[in-house]
Amino acid sequence: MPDPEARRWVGKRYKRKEDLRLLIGEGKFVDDIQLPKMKHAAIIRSPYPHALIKNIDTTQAEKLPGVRGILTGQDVKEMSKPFPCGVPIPPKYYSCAVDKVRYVGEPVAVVVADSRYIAEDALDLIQVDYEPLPVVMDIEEAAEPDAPVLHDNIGSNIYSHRLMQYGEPAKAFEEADLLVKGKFLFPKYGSTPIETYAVVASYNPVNQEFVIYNNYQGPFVNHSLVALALGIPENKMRWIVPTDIGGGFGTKTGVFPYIALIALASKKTGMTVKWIEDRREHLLASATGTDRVTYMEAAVKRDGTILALKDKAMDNTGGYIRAPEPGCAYRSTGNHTGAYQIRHLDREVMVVGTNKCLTSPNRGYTCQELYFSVERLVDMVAAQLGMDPAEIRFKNFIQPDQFPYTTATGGIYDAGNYQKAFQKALDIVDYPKWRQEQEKARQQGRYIGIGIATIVDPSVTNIAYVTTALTPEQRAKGHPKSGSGESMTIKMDPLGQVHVIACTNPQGQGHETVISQIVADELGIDPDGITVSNVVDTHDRVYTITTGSYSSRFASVGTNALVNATRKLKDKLFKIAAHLLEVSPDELVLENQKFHVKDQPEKSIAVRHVAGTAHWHQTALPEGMDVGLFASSLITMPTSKPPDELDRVDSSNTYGFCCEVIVVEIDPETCEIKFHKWASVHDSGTVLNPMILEGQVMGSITHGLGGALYEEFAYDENGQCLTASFQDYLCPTSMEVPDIDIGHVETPSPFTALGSKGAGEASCESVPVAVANAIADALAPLGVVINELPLTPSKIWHLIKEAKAKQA
Amino acid sequence: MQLKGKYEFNGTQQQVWDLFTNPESLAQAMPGCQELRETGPGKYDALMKIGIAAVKGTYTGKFEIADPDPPNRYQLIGEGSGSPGFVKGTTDIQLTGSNDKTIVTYQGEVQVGGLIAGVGQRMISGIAKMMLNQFFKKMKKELKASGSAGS
Amino acid sequence: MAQRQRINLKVNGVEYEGEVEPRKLLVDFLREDLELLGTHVGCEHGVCGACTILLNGKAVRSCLMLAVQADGAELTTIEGLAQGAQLHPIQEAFHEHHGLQCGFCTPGMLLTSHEFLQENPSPTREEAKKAISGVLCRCTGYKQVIDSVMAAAETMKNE
Amino acid sequence: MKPAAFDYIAPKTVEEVISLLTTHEDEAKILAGGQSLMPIMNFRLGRPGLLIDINGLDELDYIKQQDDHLLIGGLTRERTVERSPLVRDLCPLLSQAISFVGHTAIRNRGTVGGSLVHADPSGEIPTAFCALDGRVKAVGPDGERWIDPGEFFLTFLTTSLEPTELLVEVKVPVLPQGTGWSFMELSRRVGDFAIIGVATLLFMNGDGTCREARIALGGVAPTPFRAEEAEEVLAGQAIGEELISRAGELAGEAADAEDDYHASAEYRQEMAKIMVSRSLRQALARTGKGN
Repeated sequence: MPDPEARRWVGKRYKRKEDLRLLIGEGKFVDDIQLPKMKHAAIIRSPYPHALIKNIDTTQAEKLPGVRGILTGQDVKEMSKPFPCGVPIPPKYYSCAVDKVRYVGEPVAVVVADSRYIAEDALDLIQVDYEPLPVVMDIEEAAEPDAPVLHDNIGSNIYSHRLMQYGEPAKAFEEADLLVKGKFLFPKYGSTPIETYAVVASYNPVNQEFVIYNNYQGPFVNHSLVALALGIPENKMRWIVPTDIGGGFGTKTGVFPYIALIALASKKTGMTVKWIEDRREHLLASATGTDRVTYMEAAVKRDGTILALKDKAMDNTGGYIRAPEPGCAYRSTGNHTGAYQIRHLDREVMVVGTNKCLTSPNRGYTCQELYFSVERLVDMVAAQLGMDPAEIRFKNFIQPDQFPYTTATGGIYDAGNYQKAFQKALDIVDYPKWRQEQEKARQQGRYIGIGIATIVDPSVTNIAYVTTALTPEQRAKGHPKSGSGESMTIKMDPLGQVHVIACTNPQGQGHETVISQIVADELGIDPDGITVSNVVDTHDRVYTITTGSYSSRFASVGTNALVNATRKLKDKLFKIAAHLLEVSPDELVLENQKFHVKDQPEKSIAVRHVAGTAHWHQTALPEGMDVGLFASSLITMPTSKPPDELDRVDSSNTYGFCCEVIVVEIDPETCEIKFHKWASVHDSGTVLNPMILEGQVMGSITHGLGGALYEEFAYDENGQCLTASFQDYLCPTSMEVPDIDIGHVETPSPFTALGSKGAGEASCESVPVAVANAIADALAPLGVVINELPLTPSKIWHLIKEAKAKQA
Repeated sequence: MQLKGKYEFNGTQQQVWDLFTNPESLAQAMPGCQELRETGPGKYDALMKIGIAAVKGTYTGKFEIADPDPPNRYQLIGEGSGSPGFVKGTTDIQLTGSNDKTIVTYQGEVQVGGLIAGVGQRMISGIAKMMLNQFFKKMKKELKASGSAGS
Repeated sequence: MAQRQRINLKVNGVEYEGEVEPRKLLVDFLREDLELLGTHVGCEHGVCGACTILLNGKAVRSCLMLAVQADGAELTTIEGLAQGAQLHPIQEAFHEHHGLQCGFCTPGMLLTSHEFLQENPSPTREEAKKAISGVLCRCTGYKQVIDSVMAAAETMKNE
Repeated sequence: MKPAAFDYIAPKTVEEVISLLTTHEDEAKILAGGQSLMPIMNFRLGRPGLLIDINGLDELDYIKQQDDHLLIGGLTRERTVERSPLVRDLCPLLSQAISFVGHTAIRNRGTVGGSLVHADPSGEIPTAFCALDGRVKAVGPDGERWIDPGEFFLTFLTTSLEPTELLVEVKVPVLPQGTGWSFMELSRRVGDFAIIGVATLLFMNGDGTCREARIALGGVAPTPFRAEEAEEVLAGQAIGEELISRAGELAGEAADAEDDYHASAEYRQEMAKIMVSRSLRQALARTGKGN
């Protein structure tokens, strides 16, 4: 690692290159793509949560002038296969309902017409006869043997089920002085990026090749899965993601079925087809995080030491299950015990289906679900022991000298100083002062509460984790998976300018900017002069199966690949320069764009002459050396290994730390919540660009706040989604976000070239439970139990009322 | 969504029973009912035009007067659908008379689905109640009109 | 009536003439007919604010207006803020203070801020916060957006 | 989410509008600010056959004082009324209520007349209008008529305006010096539909007692309504904490709230009490007679 002091650009508040197109309306999003022969698609969707499709009559719609063709479920069944999915028995999940609908909003047919207006007119003319079936909406009921079954080929609504033991939980539970348990309900909430899903597909019947523009979050595994579903060679399906994606946060991994659907619509109609999801479609039927029911119990010593956890977590992936699920249940395996030294774990995992919308990762990918139970339970333990919730966390933290720390479940925590970061947060809010304030307030009948969450934020997914959905025996039979690789290519042109080719297709994280900063430091040049092209094009980009922007990969494995590629290029420059100066490379110094021999500044050659030689005078290069100047690196994190026979896996490859300390006051009459103070302290290793980091942190805090108080995909008991507009699905506006003090601690990661790691998801994992803990703390004297979200004033008011009734 | 209510009619239980089982008066009272066709004993097809604010829609539906126990109770089973969505419901209609006054109580479960359920949840239950009120008010008028009422 | 109607309007100082179906939304007219792709569609029911433009100087949702209604109007879209290579002070401020990430809501943020700063050249932070509350952003958490608006107010005052 | 096809016409005079309404009664729909109508049409919940765009009727865009009243043209934008110094000075309750409507861009387009005609039970303008005993002037085929306070809102999204009538003017009183006023609301987020909105007015006697109290609630019944029993306990009294909470109780009992996803009926009922009391306290403080 280069000496941090030597860095001119990394760690600086360098302004974003991306802004210069986005600020003037020159960004390139999928909806901005105009192609010849381009027609527009609209999708007819099921109004029923569970029903047989008896008949679809499209005759009237076909007659409508401007309609170019209609694709129904039957077409889809004939033209494609179900998507593969990493569970023992995958449901028959096509890009469109075939003979049965399983959630409100499920695609039933696609109309292609000259305009979206006409396409929607045609939807009105399509007659679909449904035969409604009984619905199942509750997670636990769905797992019951007598529940209505969604998929006959599975025979139950259980998509995935595993029992896992780590350490000796039974023994630990015997040794415990105290057992504390709770039931925790995490709601179905999501990302709702302001840009919805978008696909433009064209099919060439002669070379049988698809070209598909889309805003998927990478090639990732789904490029292969869609090719398999379409039954075509992978290289006959070219995906292009333009430079800009209007936010993703995990949800845009759910675009892939629509990529297949619109591709088929193009194939059937012979048109280039554009489909832009509208907001109602997005809220009904795109993808959400999973709702989860967790039963969790802690085995505790009287001194506050948490010996073991026993939990049963039930996730709900809705009407079907699709990649990257069942990741929801297994993605956080390595960090299941959070920031604590908990060596024993008894874990039951179940993924079920109900008649709800399907799922995808949502910023933090089920760590918010995990920590909602872990961090609530830690508070409950503290309460039972009469311990301060801050104290019990210090008691159980992993110690700074224990890193790299291997968790009971196989996670390898690279670095951290949890005590330091947490203490910083407590100092920022002046924790002792607020405990006193709380005492005073309680005597006046006011509800002040302090909420804490201290969590470990995993970044860089190891694709191997998903195979823990299979038993070790099942895994042994199949092909192992592992890795988290990313790719970067750097080149220097004949006049000595640097261009970087990336394929991380960010959704606003500023990779072009940070790439420029890093390369500038590595090569000692000015970042302004560096250009970066960062689009996905599966035909002309070099990438790996794990390439993309998800699980905060860029700052860890992305920077590793970039630094590696840049150093390869630098090494080649040194070799050429040395060859031209007839010295050995280690005699050379690179300074101010010149190579010169140590202690002989006059014996030098400018970098651009070296570059020029590589391109213009190719035979002057050292014998056997490739001509030109470029270098690529495709590397994975070394710890990205398959699960062992005990189901231990380093499910992510770097682990940051994040803590929230939040002071709230609840209006005793209206139950509205006011934030008095909020500290959010983060350790994501080396800070690459503090300005961008602050933006990422504020974004994830706000997204977490949405889950805590405002956002939910709500359904009635009959399976109707009640929140299909932005009037009812409530994203926080600027007015809902209080002032927040953000702090940072930098513990460089030994596993990454610059010591940096992911940062943009952490608070989305910690804020929901921290706010819940604050509200629980405020209402503790009333004995109110807080175990669900979002905590609306109406809900809190009823909880208080019930608690008071009990007390009376 | 659960719906229940109670209305007092100025008529004997038999008179009110006749009213509540008479398709003509039901058609008159049903908000926006354009036509009502008997398709079998106690079974009807209906065409309704309902407009609230700009939300106008034509709904085709059927309803049934099930297991009648004259003149005490019957079950009203109905469903209708139109471009804004669909409605399904089952309601118990109970009549209890004392001299020339009759209390009609209804208690039922109504499902609303489709477009309106997803984007209009804020007002659905209120509007459902409103339309029931309109229905019972009109039924009272019908009772008067039929001239059979005591008052 | 239902057949296409001729409309004349000025967008970013340029005269346009178009022929539209009455039902065509203004935002679709800007994007499809005038190829001004900077204005983004986010919800089509007036909540997210991404499609906010200036109609005769006033911020409006272009998804809640018909193109025919813009006949004779003067519009400003995000493409109309910068003078050639010279960014508008509000754009400069968003660049300086990282007031955007994915950039999708940014057109609405910029034009909303523009109207606000015309009406209120020296706002308090709380006023700026309220002013942008009609535009949803999922990336920034708004803090840096508010920083940007406040900074823009400063530079514009000293101009 | 694109509207279904419709005929469109943008008349220049009220007369034209009326004759169009008369000939196309059933199919026609007036397009004013469109901030409620356009979403309904984009969702295809509403599919009017003919859209009569009245945005060209400049004659209906005005705010003027006439003796002890303010006359507001039916097409006057909410934002114009909100920012009007005349309204702020003479009828601050109305400016205050409007400031709760959606967000600036919505109020720039939305009109006072449109909001009243849409008659959303939780609408801020309807609630304030109700407290102000406002009147509206409607023009129809048989000429114009004034619709009296309490006779305009019938039920959910329904007014006593005939399908052939156009709301052309809104009349609200000038509030005498020393009148206590307050508009408050609870909503999930700033700018959202009110879970409950409360508008209160306290007209005072010289001796500091309350001559007349007005309490209007929105969002807790099929229409905004006046809590008359609560008003009566305050009339003629020197208002204190006891009376205020009594009035709150009575207002709460008068509410007839419904459940929705955002708040239970029971919560709304309870909030009616609390918000009315809070609003009365604020209004009282504004009379300068608060203690």
